[in-house]
Amino acid sequence: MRTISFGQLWRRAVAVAALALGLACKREERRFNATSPSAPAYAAVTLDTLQPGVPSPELSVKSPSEGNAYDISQGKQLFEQWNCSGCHSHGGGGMGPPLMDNEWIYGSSPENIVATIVEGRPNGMPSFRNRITANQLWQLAAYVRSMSGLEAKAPSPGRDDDMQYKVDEQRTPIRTPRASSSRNVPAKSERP
Amino acid sequence: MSARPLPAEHTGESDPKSIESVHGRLEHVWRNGPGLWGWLTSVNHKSIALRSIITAFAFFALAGVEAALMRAQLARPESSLIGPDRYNQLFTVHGSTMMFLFAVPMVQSVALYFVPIMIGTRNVAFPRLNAFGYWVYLIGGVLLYAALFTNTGPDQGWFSYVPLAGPEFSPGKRVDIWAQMITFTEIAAIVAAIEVIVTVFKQRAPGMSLNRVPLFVWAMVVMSFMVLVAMPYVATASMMLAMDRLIATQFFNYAEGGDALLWQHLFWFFAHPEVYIIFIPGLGMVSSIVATFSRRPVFGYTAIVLSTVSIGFLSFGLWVHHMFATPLPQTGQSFFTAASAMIAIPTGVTIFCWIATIWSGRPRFDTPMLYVVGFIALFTIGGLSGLFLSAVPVDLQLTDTFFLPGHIHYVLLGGMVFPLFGALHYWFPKVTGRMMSERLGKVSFWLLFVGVNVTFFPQLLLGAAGMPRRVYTYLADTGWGGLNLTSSIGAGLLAVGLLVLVVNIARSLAAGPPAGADPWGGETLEWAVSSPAPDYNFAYIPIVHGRSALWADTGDLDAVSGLREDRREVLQTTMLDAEPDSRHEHPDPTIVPLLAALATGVTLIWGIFDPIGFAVGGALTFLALGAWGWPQKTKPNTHEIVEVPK
Amino acid sequence: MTWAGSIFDTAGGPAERIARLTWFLIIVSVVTYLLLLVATGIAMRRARARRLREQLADTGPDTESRLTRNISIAAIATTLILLVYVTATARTGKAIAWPVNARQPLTIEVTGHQWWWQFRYRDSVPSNWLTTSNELHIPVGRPVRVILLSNDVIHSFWIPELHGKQDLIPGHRNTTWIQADRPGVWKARCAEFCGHQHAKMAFDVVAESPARFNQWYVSQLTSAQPPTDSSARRGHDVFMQRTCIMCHTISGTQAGSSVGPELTHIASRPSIAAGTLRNTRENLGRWILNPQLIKPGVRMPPNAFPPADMNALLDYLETLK
Amino acid sequence: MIDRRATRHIRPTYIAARAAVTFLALAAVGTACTGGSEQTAHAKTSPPKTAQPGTVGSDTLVAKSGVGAGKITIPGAAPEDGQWLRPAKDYASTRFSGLDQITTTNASQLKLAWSFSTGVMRGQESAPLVVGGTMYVVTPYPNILYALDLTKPGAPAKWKYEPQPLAAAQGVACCDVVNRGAVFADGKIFYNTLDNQAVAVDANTGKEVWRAQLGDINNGETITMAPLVVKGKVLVGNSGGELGIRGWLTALDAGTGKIAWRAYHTGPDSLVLIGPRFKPFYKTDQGKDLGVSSWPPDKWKQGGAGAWGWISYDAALDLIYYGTANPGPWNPEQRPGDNKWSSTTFARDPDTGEAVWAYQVTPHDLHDYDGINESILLDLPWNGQTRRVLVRPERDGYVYVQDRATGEVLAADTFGVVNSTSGVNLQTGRPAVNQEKEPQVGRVVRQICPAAPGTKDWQPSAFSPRTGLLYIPHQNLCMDVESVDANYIAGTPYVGMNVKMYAGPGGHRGVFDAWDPIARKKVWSVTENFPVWSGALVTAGDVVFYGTMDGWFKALDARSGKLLWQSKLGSGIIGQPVTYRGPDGKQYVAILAGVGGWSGAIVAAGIDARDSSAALGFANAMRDLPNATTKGGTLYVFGLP
Repeated sequence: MRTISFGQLWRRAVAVAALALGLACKREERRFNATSPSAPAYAAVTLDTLQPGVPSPELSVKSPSEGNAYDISQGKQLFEQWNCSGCHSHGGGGMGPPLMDNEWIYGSSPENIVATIVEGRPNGMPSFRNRITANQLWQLAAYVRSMSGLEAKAPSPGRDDDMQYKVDEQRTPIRTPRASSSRNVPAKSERP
Repeated sequence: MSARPLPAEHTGESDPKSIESVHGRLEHVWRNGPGLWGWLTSVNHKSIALRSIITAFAFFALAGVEAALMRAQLARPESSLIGPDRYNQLFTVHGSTMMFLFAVPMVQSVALYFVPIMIGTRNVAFPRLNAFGYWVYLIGGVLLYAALFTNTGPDQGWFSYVPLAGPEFSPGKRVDIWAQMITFTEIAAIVAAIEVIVTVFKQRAPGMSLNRVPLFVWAMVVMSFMVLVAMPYVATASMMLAMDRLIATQFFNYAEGGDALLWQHLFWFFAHPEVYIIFIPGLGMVSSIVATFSRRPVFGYTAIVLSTVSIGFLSFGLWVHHMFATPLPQTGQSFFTAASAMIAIPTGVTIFCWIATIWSGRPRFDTPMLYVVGFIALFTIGGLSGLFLSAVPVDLQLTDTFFLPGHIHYVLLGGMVFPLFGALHYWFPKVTGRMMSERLGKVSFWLLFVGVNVTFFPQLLLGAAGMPRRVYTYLADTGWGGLNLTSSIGAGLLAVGLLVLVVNIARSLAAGPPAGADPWGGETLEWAVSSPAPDYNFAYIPIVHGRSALWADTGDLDAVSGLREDRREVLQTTMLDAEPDSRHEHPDPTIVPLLAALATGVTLIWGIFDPIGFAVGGALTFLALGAWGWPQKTKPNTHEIVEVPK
Repeated sequence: MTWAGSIFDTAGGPAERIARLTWFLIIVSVVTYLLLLVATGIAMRRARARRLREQLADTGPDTESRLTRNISIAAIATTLILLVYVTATARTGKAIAWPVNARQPLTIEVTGHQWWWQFRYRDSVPSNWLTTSNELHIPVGRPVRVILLSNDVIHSFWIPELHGKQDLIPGHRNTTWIQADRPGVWKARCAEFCGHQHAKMAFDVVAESPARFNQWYVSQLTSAQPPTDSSARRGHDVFMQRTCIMCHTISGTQAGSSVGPELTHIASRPSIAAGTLRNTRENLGRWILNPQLIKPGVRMPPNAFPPADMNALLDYLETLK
Repeated sequence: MIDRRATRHIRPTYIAARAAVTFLALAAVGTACTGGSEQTAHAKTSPPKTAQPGTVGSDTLVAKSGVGAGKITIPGAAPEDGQWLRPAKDYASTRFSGLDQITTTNASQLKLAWSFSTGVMRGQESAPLVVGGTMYVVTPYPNILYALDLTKPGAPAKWKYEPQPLAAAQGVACCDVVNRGAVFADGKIFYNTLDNQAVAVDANTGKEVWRAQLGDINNGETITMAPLVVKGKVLVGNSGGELGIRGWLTALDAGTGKIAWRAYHTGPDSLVLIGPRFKPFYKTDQGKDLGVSSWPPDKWKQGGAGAWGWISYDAALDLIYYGTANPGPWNPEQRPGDNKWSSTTFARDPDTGEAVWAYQVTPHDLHDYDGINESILLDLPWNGQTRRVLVRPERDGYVYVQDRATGEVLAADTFGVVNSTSGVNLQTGRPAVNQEKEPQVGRVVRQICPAAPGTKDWQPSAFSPRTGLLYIPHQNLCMDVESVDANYIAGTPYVGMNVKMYAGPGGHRGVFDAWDPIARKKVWSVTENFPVWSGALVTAGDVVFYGTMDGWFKALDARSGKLLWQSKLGSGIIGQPVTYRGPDGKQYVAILAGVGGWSGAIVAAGIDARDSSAALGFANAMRDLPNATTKGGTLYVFGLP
């Protein structure tokens, strides 16, 4: 019986599989040796969309941790261990505003979140300037975005080995961000 | 006494092409379709088994490359050849490939190739299920290696302990891909086990009662039953792990009442029988080789069969010796020391019987027999090093050190790979019709034998020296550099040995001397057919009168006639005494198994990324299996009398 | 300090008993293995002799019965050896169990983290509970009960010179015990795969006389004194105002986080980075500048401090005796 | 001859395949539809009850009043002057007013006299003061002080004083940026700001007299308590147990604002002002430097034990009584030992601050049971003789009756569902801790009652000598907890516990009890849907007032608990009701409405309750509060027509 040579079929299968999963490699990459510049390139970040004259084009500072599963999970561990969960709880808020809803007072893009962490905010957000390296800032920003579903599903974290206080980020539906005025927005009615 | 060849017309020697002759008609009915479509739709047990053997060897080679890379990294202390992340992927995929993509599929493929011929039937019991099993196995293997090549390989160890493998400490999809690969390979293993059991119990040649079944077939049946009992555990455990990671179930979340030890119990309850699933077929192969090359039936047939069965049962009672360092009650652990010691008795008896066979036989030490002696030498070191690990106090010092890889490789290389290479040299002529070169065979054997010892004995010593396992590097002042370098050199030797083996195979395929039906004068039925065996194996199903089918001194083999020649028919016999029972029509080549496998693949792979994948994939699989089970229009039924000469 | 620690250089009761059982098993294995090789050798030599004499395979009834007899003898011998083996194992197991009537045992809680060790010495008076990292001091001759805890993944606590390993499993409260019969400094290590830096997750074990142990214990209990000289004071500010404050504890100062190892008496420790580097100024500097080069994947980020700050920080850390 | 059985054409594969297909389909559909069911197996949120008025509890006896009615006297009781000079009304903290114009008969005609919006929409926990013709109101952050002229119709604001505290203080205020009120003494109004300042304002002109900075928000300290002025000293305590502060009580000279003395609640005896006069009643409270030896080394420096609750003063014994807050961090395994002096009741000399006795109510606190609740000073008949006692409905669920002079615990009886302890041993003074309910690191311990806010939190109870009953507004909550290792980073929370609260047995989350301190049991009890987070007020007219978190301000018959009158205010009520005689000689009742505090944080801070551990676990118990009330900040004054 005539068979096409097995090796040739095998090679083709591997090539196809590599292509299909090519995109996965960035998502699953473990970035270790990210040398940390002293100040991340968030300085050129604008907060408000209202700009005199013609608004200048959206400046996108690519966050290296965007969509990277390892970085987001590191961000989650740092969020717990550096007491962010003390004020923001696990996204529901407490002393600090909730982070899993779609109201963003100081911007929802990674660089805005990094700016908020570094500079601090007037109503009680401490400033972590010089206390957190740039790479960890991007990791924290990526995790904070995943709390309201702004990160892709696959790299977002699943449940953690603790009390199950909420649906994990992987299955949190995306909530399109909405700039909101200030803390005293009307109370959230019971979510369905 | 030499084997008595079947009468000419039985062996299909006369002109096979012509439609008039029996073989021409059977060949026309039983052959695979032409070209790629024929390849994809084939349901012939030999073509699927051969394809599966080649795939398993390919994965063996890939895992070998991974092992070589790991030994290169560990050759020198603090070497920066491979980083921790890549190294963790390498040792996880090496372990997973060897266990799930090489060992179990290989022994099952060898079973699926030779068991039907050895018991004198034309095809395996569920041919389409056989094809489905291969495709699912292939998809699982491709999935794992696609992940490894895109830097998404699993990195949590082939045993995947929770909580490291849990959702919190293994971000991303790496462990999910590993868990689904387990599900694929388990489906394939269970499917193959069902086929072997049903084939052996329902389609033996008339007269081959249970006490005349060849030892090789006994080993394969025991292995299949163990697969049926053990594999569902890991399939369940990997599904539980995938669910914990994807839809937040709490099986292993100790905070909400789950338990990390639950995974270890479930996994090792599967994994210990798994290493015996891999080792018992080795016994079968050694029995076949020892019998043929000692020119006498294996001594103590009943003893070996009972030992094999008792090993099968006992292997389910030992799993906790993998977990002696966990907080389990002391008395419970000593129970498992006793159980682990008990399993050494049947193993010992089997080895003593082989030595007795050689002792009272007239052995010819060709390459297969050399591999058997190599097996006895290496496997015994593995078994004895196992004694150290089943003694709780000593295990507390040696578990999770490099003593473990030493022990594993002595047992698995000694217990399975050496018998496998012996079987390769033994049955290569039957599969390809060409002899392998004895000279290259011996060279590759000695390279491999020395290579195993030089690679893995230092690892036993490293274990005693306190080197933990699964470390991507070690500090210079640990003093472990010398032994590691020796071990890496040994790995080089192994690589050269494997290369010589591959060269031997390639040269024999191209220009090996023709082998004829029975080059070694074996006792079992596969030597009664031509090499390679025709698609239908036997034109006339032989009747067996004794345990050594071909060495019985009656004249020509009696045979059963009367099976249809215009349709694919197989004779079914009763379970105990193999009395002819009924004729059963086998399905024609069909693409449906491939479609069902692809649907299963879509279900499981898409399910990793979105639970909706299970629903949609499930529907696809439903359709595919529906097509599989769709009743064919029955062909006109012509009854014919089937006489069997007394 | 060397990693000599093979399981045969014992320094404690349990390890010594295990080593004795190990030697017994080695002897039994070698003898069994030789017997087996001899049997196979004889079988092969007799077989070649028969082939030379062109005799047929000898399957006569008397050979069969003789072989059956030999095999049953071998099987019974195997069973006997295994019985001896199981009893020896059980006896050793009993011998290395926790001595119930131990006099005033020392109790230490060990918590495994991803890739470093935390030790907490218990005491009847809460203010004598000492917490240290990556360094375990024990008094010679006194049984030490070890409670094994983990909050992240499974690790394994193993000091080859003293006792077998025991796993630290999240959600379980595993215990083991060790006792040093002679003073010494050994390198203990994690023995269960726990992620990227499992390979470099070790700690130092220092067994010393009870007197020196108490002296060490008291000195470790004292908080860090505020630095006196200017460079150390500047190093203190760098520590308190840069990334270090987020992860490390120096009792006596504002730094109280236990994300990373506790550093109150880091200068008194033989090694740093969980037993990976010798505790020298140069190593400490290299480690702080970029830990990822030494232990890729470790949770400590690279810290690009300017040289002046780095030197001041090193001066400060060296005051933490 | 094989017998010619009909060749069976049944296809074994056909049957097996069909079974497999149906199984797979079922499995697929099954997994798909489970989707993300949120794990609320344990979050037993009670079905939101319709806001029907509180149902009177089952043990409504016909008894008109307590055993000691009329026989219990309040030490140092001054004649009723129709004013309200300090949140607790008198030094004995009885919140009993001698005015009797509003009686059980005419209470039903109460109607709104006037109202005033404070302009601040956070938790209004303070008590309005009435001095002469002026009412003084303090708002939550930014802590504005309003003076309202009662002589004019509609009580317009005369002046307002704005201390402008640091905005960042809001980031370290654990349980809403509240303030519990001011106090009037020698012509000045004293109160605290969130960023740890004590201010004195001239009562007439509203000019600042002095201002003293007492703590640092960078150490996590805030001040929310209402001060108390005793013998010319302003007593102020800090809060921040959840941020790793070191608790203290400071006395400032009322005239100059200089610090007279400061008593820390952890650390060596010299700083805790424990000296020769210190005679604690129980053995485990005796010993040297227990504030250091009962903590792991140096952990007392972040040991919490603030003093953000109520202070009482007994002029005869010349002792002030107050309690200290919970130890930090919540995770008990990080602080082995008794953790002295957290959750402790102190008796101190107001002039020197020297401790005379102390009783640690909850040694080695496991569940955040602060010991800051009010101690009501009474002289009541006990076993045949009149004992000078203090009665304190404690957060751990027991009503303690203690001898005021020695600290001996005479009685401790539960007034709510308690399973975290099984009784208080009166010989040793220590509660019998239920080991099953001890939090564990990494494992969820379930159904701990009472929850962290306790059976009664800060909301003050009231006592009427006429009925001899103690009126206790409190909650009925239980919780699941999981300890985690807390990391101390100054200025950030240092809690170490995941908490999830829910309604306790019975499904109702609030209770208003009338408790007889002599018979030591409830006389009548009213259940409410939401926790009763407002203070209580009882008057000589035998009317008792309290507010509910969904905005109902209620008046009940003090003897039988029957609802006399209620009015729906603009927002949930967590304030302290007061009553006074207006310039027109009529009796008025005033209450601040504005939901917030720890229980109302879900509304005040806009919490997203999909995270059931939000607001330290309270959000899970108050999921339906946003439907019942919105934020507010309005003062309501009611009077008879």
